[in-house]
Amino acid sequence: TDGAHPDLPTGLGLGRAAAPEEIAGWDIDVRPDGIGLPEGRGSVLEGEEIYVMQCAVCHGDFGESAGRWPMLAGGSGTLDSHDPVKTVGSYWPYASTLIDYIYRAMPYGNAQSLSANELYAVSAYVLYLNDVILDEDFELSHENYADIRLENEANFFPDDREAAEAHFWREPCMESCLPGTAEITMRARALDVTPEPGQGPTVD
Amino acid sequence: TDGAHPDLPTGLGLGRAAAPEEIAGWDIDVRPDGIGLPEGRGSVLEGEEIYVMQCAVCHGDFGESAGRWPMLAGGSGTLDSHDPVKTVGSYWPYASTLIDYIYRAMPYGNAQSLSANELYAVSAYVLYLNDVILDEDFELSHENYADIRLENEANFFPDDREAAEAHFWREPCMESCLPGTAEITMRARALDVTPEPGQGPTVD
Amino acid sequence: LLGGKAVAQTAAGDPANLPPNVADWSRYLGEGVAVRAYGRPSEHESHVIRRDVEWLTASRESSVSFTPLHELDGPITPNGLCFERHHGGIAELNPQDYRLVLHGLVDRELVFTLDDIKRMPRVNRAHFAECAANSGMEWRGAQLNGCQFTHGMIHCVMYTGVPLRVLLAEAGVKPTAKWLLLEGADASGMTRSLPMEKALDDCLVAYRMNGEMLRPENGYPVRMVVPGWEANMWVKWLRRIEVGDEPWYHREETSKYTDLLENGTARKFTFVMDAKSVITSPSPQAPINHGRGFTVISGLAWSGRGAISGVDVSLDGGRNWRPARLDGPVWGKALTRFYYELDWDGSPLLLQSRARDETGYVQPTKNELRAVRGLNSIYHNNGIQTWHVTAAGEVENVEVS
Amino acid sequence: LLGGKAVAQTAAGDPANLPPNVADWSRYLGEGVAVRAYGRPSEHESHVIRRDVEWLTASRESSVSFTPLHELDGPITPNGLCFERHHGGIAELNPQDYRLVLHGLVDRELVFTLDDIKRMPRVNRAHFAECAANSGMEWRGAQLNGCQFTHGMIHCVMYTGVPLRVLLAEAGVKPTAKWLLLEGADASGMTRSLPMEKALDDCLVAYRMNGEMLRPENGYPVRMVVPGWEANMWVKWLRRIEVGDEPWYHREETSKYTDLLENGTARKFTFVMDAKSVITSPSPQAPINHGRGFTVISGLAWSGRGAISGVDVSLDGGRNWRPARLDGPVWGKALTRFYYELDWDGSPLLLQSRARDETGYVQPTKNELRAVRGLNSIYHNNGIQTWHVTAAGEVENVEVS
Ligand code: HEC
Ligand code: HEC
Ligand SMILES: [Ca+2]
Ligand SMILES: [Ca+2]
Ligand SMILES: [Ca+2]
Ligand SMILES: [Ca+2]
Ligand SMILES: [Ca+2]
Ligand SMILES: [Ca+2]
Ligand SMILES: [Co+2]
Ligand SMILES: [Co+2]
Repeated sequence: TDGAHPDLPTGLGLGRAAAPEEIAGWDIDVRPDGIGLPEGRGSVLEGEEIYVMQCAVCHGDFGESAGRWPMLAGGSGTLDSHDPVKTVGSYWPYASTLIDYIYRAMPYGNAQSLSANELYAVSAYVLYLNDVILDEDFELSHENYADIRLENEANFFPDDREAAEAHFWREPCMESCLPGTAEITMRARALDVTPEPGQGPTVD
Repeated sequence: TDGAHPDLPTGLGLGRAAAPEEIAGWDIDVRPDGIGLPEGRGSVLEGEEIYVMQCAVCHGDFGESAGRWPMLAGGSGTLDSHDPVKTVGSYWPYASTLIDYIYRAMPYGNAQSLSANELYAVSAYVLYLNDVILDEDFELSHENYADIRLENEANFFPDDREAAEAHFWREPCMESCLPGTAEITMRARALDVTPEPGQGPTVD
Repeated sequence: LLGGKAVAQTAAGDPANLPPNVADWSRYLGEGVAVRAYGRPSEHESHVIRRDVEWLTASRESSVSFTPLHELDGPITPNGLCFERHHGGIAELNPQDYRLVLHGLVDRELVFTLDDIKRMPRVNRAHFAECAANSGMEWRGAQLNGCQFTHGMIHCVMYTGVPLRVLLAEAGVKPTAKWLLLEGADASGMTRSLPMEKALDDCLVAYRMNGEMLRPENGYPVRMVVPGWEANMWVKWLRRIEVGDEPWYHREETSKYTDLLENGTARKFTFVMDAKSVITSPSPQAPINHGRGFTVISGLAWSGRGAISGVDVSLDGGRNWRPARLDGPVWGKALTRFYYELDWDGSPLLLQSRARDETGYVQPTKNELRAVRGLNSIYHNNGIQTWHVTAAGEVENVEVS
Repeated sequence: LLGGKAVAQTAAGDPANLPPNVADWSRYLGEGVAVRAYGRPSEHESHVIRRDVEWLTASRESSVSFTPLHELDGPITPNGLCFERHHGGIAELNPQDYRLVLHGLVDRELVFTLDDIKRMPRVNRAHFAECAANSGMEWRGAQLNGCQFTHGMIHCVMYTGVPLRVLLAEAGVKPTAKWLLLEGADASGMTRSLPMEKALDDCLVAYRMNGEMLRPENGYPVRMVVPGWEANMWVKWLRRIEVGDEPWYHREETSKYTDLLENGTARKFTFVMDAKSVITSPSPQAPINHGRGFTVISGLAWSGRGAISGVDVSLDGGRNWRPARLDGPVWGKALTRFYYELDWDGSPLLLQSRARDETGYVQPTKNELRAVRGLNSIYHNNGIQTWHVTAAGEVENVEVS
């Protein structure tokens, strides 16, 4: 009576049919293949206006971040360095993610407020800040979405810990497991000392 | 790792020695054999004065109870009736219980405030109200405590459910376990209807 | 689909928040982290509370407030809803001033601070604590209309505590020792006598419930835990343990907590809580609002003698029984959750549950109990509970033939 | 006696309350029952709270507050102290307006009210919920001085919920369905893709924690529970489940919760939480105040792959190990409490614990992890934690060779 769930009754007839128009108002997700994209269009220049008014205060005029808010652009080619910078352009695999996320979560404090056209415009602008879109006259829409490809798309692979970390499945060593006496190599930070910006750990 | 407790270390050397004078201040219990009785004495008449001042407001001038507070006297011979009345005199097995309880818990709101002499006096008075002590000049003390016997002492016996209720250990009946159709024989009381005094259930 | 189409959903709801509309909580930032340094339930759950029944006792300081069983599920009681049973109100101890004196027939008379106790080896065990007076109001018939009131002097939490035997070993128990006196620091100076065999078995000197320190109303900072035995023995605000050779026959084990039989004699030392169960939903405070069709009958079962081995449910006032499904952990001397899934056809029901424990004990009917104990034993009413469910889904506490 | 006489007890305490004196709480009536209709901890426990670290995030609405692990014991986390991790603050849903939309590659697209969900068959299971970012601040070395901060993005409660497979069966899943999208109703519109196989295994649509309804900060009224997998997938304030044939690659499973390796590639879909443990006492916030002698080393272990099979403790920074004692329930994909009882001779210690799970996995050192993953993978830091204990009993978060 613990562990695996028992076989439970099905075909209960609970819930009621959801009408398509009900679903449509919540069905806001966008997939990498473009399914779910709303109908609409917006240019980089139109996006700049929106970005300046609604986004730059936190993300910086060039997506470089303001204060402690997140960075949106930059870091291309840094992923294999000691200090990788992960942004929309340097790290994200798909542009659909950007369009989906901006709509459901941004601007922070007024989510799901952008129209479809505004969404395409400001997404285009963020891609422009990331040098994914180069032409400021470019107009992004549900029709040309598939043309947008991000540089890091191919660099994700599924969890391989069971193979790559197979050596963690092992007999536990009980004696003389490491050489010599243990030496302390690092000590903790005092919690009430605020680190310099960019110096301390952060929560992701 | 559930169920029975594991063998745990002992001889830990925790806690410190308790000095006898420390213990004495908290060692207030009285046993039926008289061990623990404080030194002191008090008469029924002295007890009446204390009782009138500190106890009667709740327990009634004659221990008959005031309002909803408990009864202290009465009910002798009623234990095998439909409405048994259980008081100090009709039900309690030992007078030590009375002396112990009054000191540790009464008066309600000022526990452990009676001196040893006051304790014997008011205990004597409660016993007088219960016709256990008949002479109003009687003086109860640690010396004559053993003379006090209560009428119900012999009528307690240890838990015999495993024998007297052995028939509850049985194969569970699953079908036709009671005759005929079930009829409702009683329905609940509405909770927001306050019953007449003495009419409703109480919590013991 | 069972029994026809699904019933129309609960009415109401603000259309502005329902699909396809987007609620404000999906747009605007909510409260940040650590604003609630110690959390509390949603305001929408403010009806889920302990309740007392004012006229049951003379004063609130010697009284009970009941666990809202009808509003809970699973085997664990959340800390804020554990029933209270006080005899002198809540003692609010300062932990710095907490002391436990252990003396009497021991080699070393000791006093412990809370830090000493928290330093000791400990275990974690979930146990029910049921007052022997639970359901006591129901001896003479169906009385209180709700399982919170008929059965709510019970809770089950995960205790952290020191096995009493460890504490006693620190003092060194003398061979003549047979009984302990447990004494509380509250205004009632609560005392109970505990047999040595039980003390050395599974008793805990406990200080945590579900991970955090005991609540003041549950004995903060230290209480005794006496698994499977009546909760009055689980002395709260524990200040003293005396080791002796005889029971003390104090007020709570003579005037109270003895079970008067019809012939005027009374059982003493009725420590163990017999196997018992109750259906918590449906119940008078939890009527069936959804109409016919799929219905989960949910309840709790427990035994002071060990683990629950099974629970049966009857729909016809005890004529016929079907086994219910035990769910989640089945611990010894703890609450066990059971379910019975039913396609309700809307006809009136006389619902009952019947617990069976690992010793082979089967929960008796109230009539069977009364036949042995009469009507005035007050305590240990573990009789089968009947709920009458009407076609409208209303539920009432009843007794049946 | 071990190691010499017992150390002197904690100083202080008001003599008026200490034996032989009788405290006021033993004389005067305390508060009555049901005054606290919903209970709260003693004021003397007001230091036991969730805490955040202000400079760790840009705002409190997208941030974390940590479970005070050093102040708890046993396997269960009490509801008021369960860590928070929000991305748009707490969504305060009105249960009347709660709806769960289930649509996509199903035979029947459905919407459920809360009453519908509470009507369904359910189970009770205790599971840990650990954010994959737990200990993430510690990848580059010892950073935060306290287990509340290094390991406090974790809790373990008894959930009551409907198996997700039951809900999916109501809708009828089409054969082409391979993934679900879970979406929350909070201001971040949190989404995660869930593989169908896991959905049909042990996921729960949960609404209770330790018996009562979920707290607002933990997803009231409904959240997903994905046993053993990273807590970000346990979408709170669950409003929608879409059944599809491909993962959605949304922001939390691309920008976040992917694990960057040294060569610039990144693991995606790293769902399961590897076996892990931490000593909660002694720890930086819980120094050894009692000096030499009997000392209990206490901690927690858990694995997303099943049950903990054992925990080992080292006193010398991982050179030599001894098995600890598992205590209380050992559930799969839940917190397990362990203890190691020690006669401390007062010499400095480099304390470590190492979890082992039923699959044979043994918790690695941070160096072993970094050798595989580099320094920038952020998530899934399940490396062995080292605490340096000084002769004075102070404890510090360190790394060792
Ligand atoms: C008041 C501050 C604020 C404003 C205004 C704001 N954002 Fe954000 N944005 C944030 C925060 C905070 C996050 C990270 C949230 C989290 O991780 O939970 C974020 C995250 C993002 C991300 C994801 C970054 C990543 O690497 O994962 C994008 C893209 C983004 N914002 C775009 C926008 C756009 C476009 C606008 C304007 C339409 C906007 N933001 C307005 C605060 C802001
Ligand atoms: C303000 C009310 C009040 C006052 C004053 C008071 N009592 Fe009580 N007494 C109670 C209550 C209430 C109880 C029951 C407490 C419980 O069961 O927890 C009780 C119980 C008792 C009992 C036990 C009765 C039984 O059958 O178990 C005795 C004996 C007693 N009181 C004696 C005294 C004496 C002697 C005094 C005065 C020195 C006194 N009381 C003053 C309220 C009061
Ligand atoms: Ca969709
Ligand atoms: Ca540019
Ligand atoms: Ca004594
Ligand atoms: Ca008389
Ligand atoms: Ca009253
Ligand atoms: Ca901040
Ligand atoms: Co009893
Ligand atoms: Co992951």
